[in-house]
Amino acid sequence: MTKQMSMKDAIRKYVHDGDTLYASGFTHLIPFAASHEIIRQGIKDLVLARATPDLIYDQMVAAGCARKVVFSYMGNPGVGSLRRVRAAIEAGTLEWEEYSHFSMISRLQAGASGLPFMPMKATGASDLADQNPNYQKVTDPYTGEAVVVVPPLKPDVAVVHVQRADAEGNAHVWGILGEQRLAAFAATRVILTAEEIVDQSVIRSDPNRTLIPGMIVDAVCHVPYCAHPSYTQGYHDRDNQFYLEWDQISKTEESVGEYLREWVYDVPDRAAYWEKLGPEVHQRLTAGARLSEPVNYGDY
Amino acid sequence: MTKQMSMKDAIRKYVHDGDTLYASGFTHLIPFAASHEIIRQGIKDLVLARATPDLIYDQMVAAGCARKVVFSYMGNPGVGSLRRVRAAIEAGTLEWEEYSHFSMISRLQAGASGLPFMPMKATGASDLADQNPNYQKVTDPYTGEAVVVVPPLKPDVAVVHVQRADAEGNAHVWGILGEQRLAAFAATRVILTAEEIVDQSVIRSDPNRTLIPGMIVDAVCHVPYCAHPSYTQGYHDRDNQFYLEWDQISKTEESVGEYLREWVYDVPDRAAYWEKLGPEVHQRLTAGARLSEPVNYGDY
Amino acid sequence: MTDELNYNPSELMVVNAARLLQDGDVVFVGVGIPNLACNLAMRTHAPNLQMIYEAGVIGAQPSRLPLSIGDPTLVSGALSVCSMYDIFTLYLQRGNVDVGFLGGAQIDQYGNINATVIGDYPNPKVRLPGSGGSMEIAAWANRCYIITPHQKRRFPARVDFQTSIGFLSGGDARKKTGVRGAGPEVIVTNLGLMQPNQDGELVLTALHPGVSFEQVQENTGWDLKQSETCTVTEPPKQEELRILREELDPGRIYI
Amino acid sequence: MTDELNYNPSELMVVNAARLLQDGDVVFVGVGIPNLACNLAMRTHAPNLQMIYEAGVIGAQPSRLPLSIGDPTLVSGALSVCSMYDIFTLYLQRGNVDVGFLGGAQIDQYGNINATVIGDYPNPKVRLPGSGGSMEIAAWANRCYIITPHQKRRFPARVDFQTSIGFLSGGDARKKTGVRGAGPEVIVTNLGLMQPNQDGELVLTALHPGVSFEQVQENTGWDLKQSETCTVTEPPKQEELRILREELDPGRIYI
Repeated sequence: MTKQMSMKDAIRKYVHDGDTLYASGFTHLIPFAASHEIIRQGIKDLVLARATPDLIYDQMVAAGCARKVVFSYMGNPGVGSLRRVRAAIEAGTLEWEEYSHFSMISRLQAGASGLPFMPMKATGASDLADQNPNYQKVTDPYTGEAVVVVPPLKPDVAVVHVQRADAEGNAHVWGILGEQRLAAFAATRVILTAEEIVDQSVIRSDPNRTLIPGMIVDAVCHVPYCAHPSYTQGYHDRDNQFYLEWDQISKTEESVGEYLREWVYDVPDRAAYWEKLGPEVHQRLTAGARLSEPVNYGDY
Repeated sequence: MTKQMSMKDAIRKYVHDGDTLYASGFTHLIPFAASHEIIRQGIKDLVLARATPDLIYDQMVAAGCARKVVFSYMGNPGVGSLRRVRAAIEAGTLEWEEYSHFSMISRLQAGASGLPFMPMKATGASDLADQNPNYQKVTDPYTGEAVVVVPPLKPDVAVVHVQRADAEGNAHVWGILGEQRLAAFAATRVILTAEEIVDQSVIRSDPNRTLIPGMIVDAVCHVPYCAHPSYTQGYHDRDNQFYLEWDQISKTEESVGEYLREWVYDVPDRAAYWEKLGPEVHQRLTAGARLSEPVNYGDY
Repeated sequence: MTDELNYNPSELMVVNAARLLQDGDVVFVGVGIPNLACNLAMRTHAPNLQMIYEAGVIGAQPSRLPLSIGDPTLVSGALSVCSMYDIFTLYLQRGNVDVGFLGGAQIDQYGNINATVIGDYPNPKVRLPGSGGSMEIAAWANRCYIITPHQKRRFPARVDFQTSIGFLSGGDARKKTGVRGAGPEVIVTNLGLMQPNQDGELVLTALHPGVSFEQVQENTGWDLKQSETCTVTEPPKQEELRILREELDPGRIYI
Repeated sequence: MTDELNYNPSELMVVNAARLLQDGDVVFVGVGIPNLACNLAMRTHAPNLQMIYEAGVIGAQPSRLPLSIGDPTLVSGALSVCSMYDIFTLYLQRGNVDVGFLGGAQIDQYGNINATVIGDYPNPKVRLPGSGGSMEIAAWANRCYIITPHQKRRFPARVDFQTSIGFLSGGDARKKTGVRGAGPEVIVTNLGLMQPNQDGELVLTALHPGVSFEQVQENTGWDLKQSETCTVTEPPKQEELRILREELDPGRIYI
């Protein structure tokens, strides 16, 4: 059964004030189009969880959607500081909960696996654990040593962008996988955005590539270029120039306000956004072809 | 640097009396050629770990290679009983250590991840845990409830069969993945057998398909049809007829002895074994073509 | 009409099991009878049922009858294939599986299953295959079904070894363990259907056409209760039998 | 010969870091200076070095200079790509990583690193990016290197916050925590090299050409000891500089 709907409908139906949101994708496939729609719909009090808040949460925090961030690295990747989140934390207007990358991902692994916690080897570093009561210890019954554990993270809603999916939400993903699959399995509701909607026969031609099964997906949205200014492997490049520009834009509330007005509030959807970026950007972000060697599954 | 060598050399160099061996592959890619070479080399006192001992360990137990089996399902899949392992256990001549599938695989996950244990949700079933002291409990610090845990399994040597690999051991695998990748990462030494040795550019054309990296591999052996009578997806079919025949062969020590003489001891290697199977079997096990749709990684 | 005689015990069990499945169910399944039941349900009232195999295959579309749970025909054209650890964690333990099929050498009065040993564990009289995935399926699938021939030795009052649990000693014993699934819901045999009552005890809730309660009692190792609402199952329909015989198992391997 | 003047501080650090890497090393790396050091080593004495990125990329062969750890050029043509959970478990936690590169706003006398806050954690004066992967890299890579400009504010006697550990308070404090890796082995700065002594205290073990001990002490926040065997590093070679400038970073983005 098809789950295809517009991004507008998917956000309206599945993202609510106060939800814990995991917009997934580690540097790759970050679903900016979804965050822009959330900003446009004025959704409030969200708990924004992501290993790297990245520009996507910097914009949502600036737009007033968030009450709290949960993260493990708060930077503008390859550029520097994540100014809006940082300013809000330093000003005391935004709650936060902090982990290392591995403990953040372990929380998702526990959530996705239905486990009450995940163990981690000792790191010797205790300052963060002293500040965050979610870090606990259990005694290893085999050696008697203390083992650090973290509890499951189960977002209310995860947004996952993929290269290609069928209308039921069975999705092929390649390139950097990050924590995307775990976020989908850990979450209660899943909004899938896809660069291409394909016939199910394409998905079935390579079942090992299907990392997200339709059975856990609630909405399927066809959103080309959803990930800009991040990227979609094989479809378009990362807009490094914009990541640099954001470092300037995000310096003041005023310039962020202008950006949001021009590129979010005054733009109806991702198609209009992409169109507005114009041919120079389209040209600059084009990815040439470099195809995988096919494999034979065999006709049995 | 190439790690390619003959199966004979790989077994001689990396499998020793008393080792814990994990011949991996859940129903698929079972490396029978490696077990036959181990039998020919007269290696003794092995601890044979596999979720499903399958015919591969039935033959090794019959040949006197094993002191113990570690398993979670001891049957001839789709046929019935695994007669030689069962007879040895009932006669008290073979030690055993038993798990459920999930606890067996969780042990590999712990071993592969460098973790001291893996937790599992309660199953309510305690009879097996009462018999196997490796099942322990820890207290969930978040809820106070008891959680079952199992310790890591770290085999001395794992044998892993794959569809295609380069000479350094970077390997593409597709079809049923079972516990293969975990066995490789959990083991101290890894012998990789491959249906095809390909140029590294083939591997690099689809990095998401590379489940086993060369850095954990010790020996790479080019062994077409390594998995018969199990199968290699896309290369040849499962020999269901032989699984039925083994049910007869394995009824007596005599008929097993005859089988081992004819098909293991008197055969120098897998090429001769395959040749000896003859054209009728080759024909019957042929797999037609059913190719995956390629994906574009992009030329960046 | 002599329709009700025109089928064998295996067909009868497959048809009755298929009818328990709902459209949209995600079913953890093995080969043989449960696999046929799923495929029959998909071709009749449950087109959106999805099968999961413990080997890691989701949404298989086999073009021939699979002869083992690792048959390559289950992989070619499947929706997704993942590792065994993923299947047991992301799907089963996480709660994404609606239905599990179970089987074993013994099933007792409270739906507990023995697939491990007859006799003493350290010195077994008969060494059975062991749990495989059943310990976890019995605990974590939302609901479970058992399909088995009705024989006295298969239905003892207490199993020799609890490989996977039903309702343990009855009452709230199962609930107290904290397992997520609801436990065995229906036991389908060649004589009828058994279901747990409020106390978790298996009682007869349906007889197949032409079968008497006494016949079932004779083949059951405890004092079997009959539900007040005990019914007679509808015999297999010609269309169900046609699909089974012509489409699903024309070689009559399992039926 | 005026070779020793013909390079800038970044080039000096890259070259000295590259020389620490061994052929066959598996290196957990980020973009920027550490990435350049690895690529320089691969093009000189360590052709079999393998880079791992925390995003899940193994054996990248980028055809352009990567500008973020998630640059698509790292993926196309890589040996393997896996999930982040796999990278941190199967590779790093399991012990498959030889070398980790670390950095931070502060590094103290015992090699502990602060990348979290300046000031008080609940009410930070400066909120830094946080751990990312460095808490685990510092603990689990077999050995670690730190590359950083030598400034007094970067080298306080004690860090405000221990994001990732060096030798804690020194002595056997690190060993007692049970972490698997050996800890920071060399700190490469624009003035020289520091290494832990027996007690885990960072001492000066090499000066770059033309740098005096006093200069280093002035830029270090504790009473710096000089190793008895303190040497002077070999200046960058023309070939090393050529590779850096012409092949690896022709746009001079990091150097």
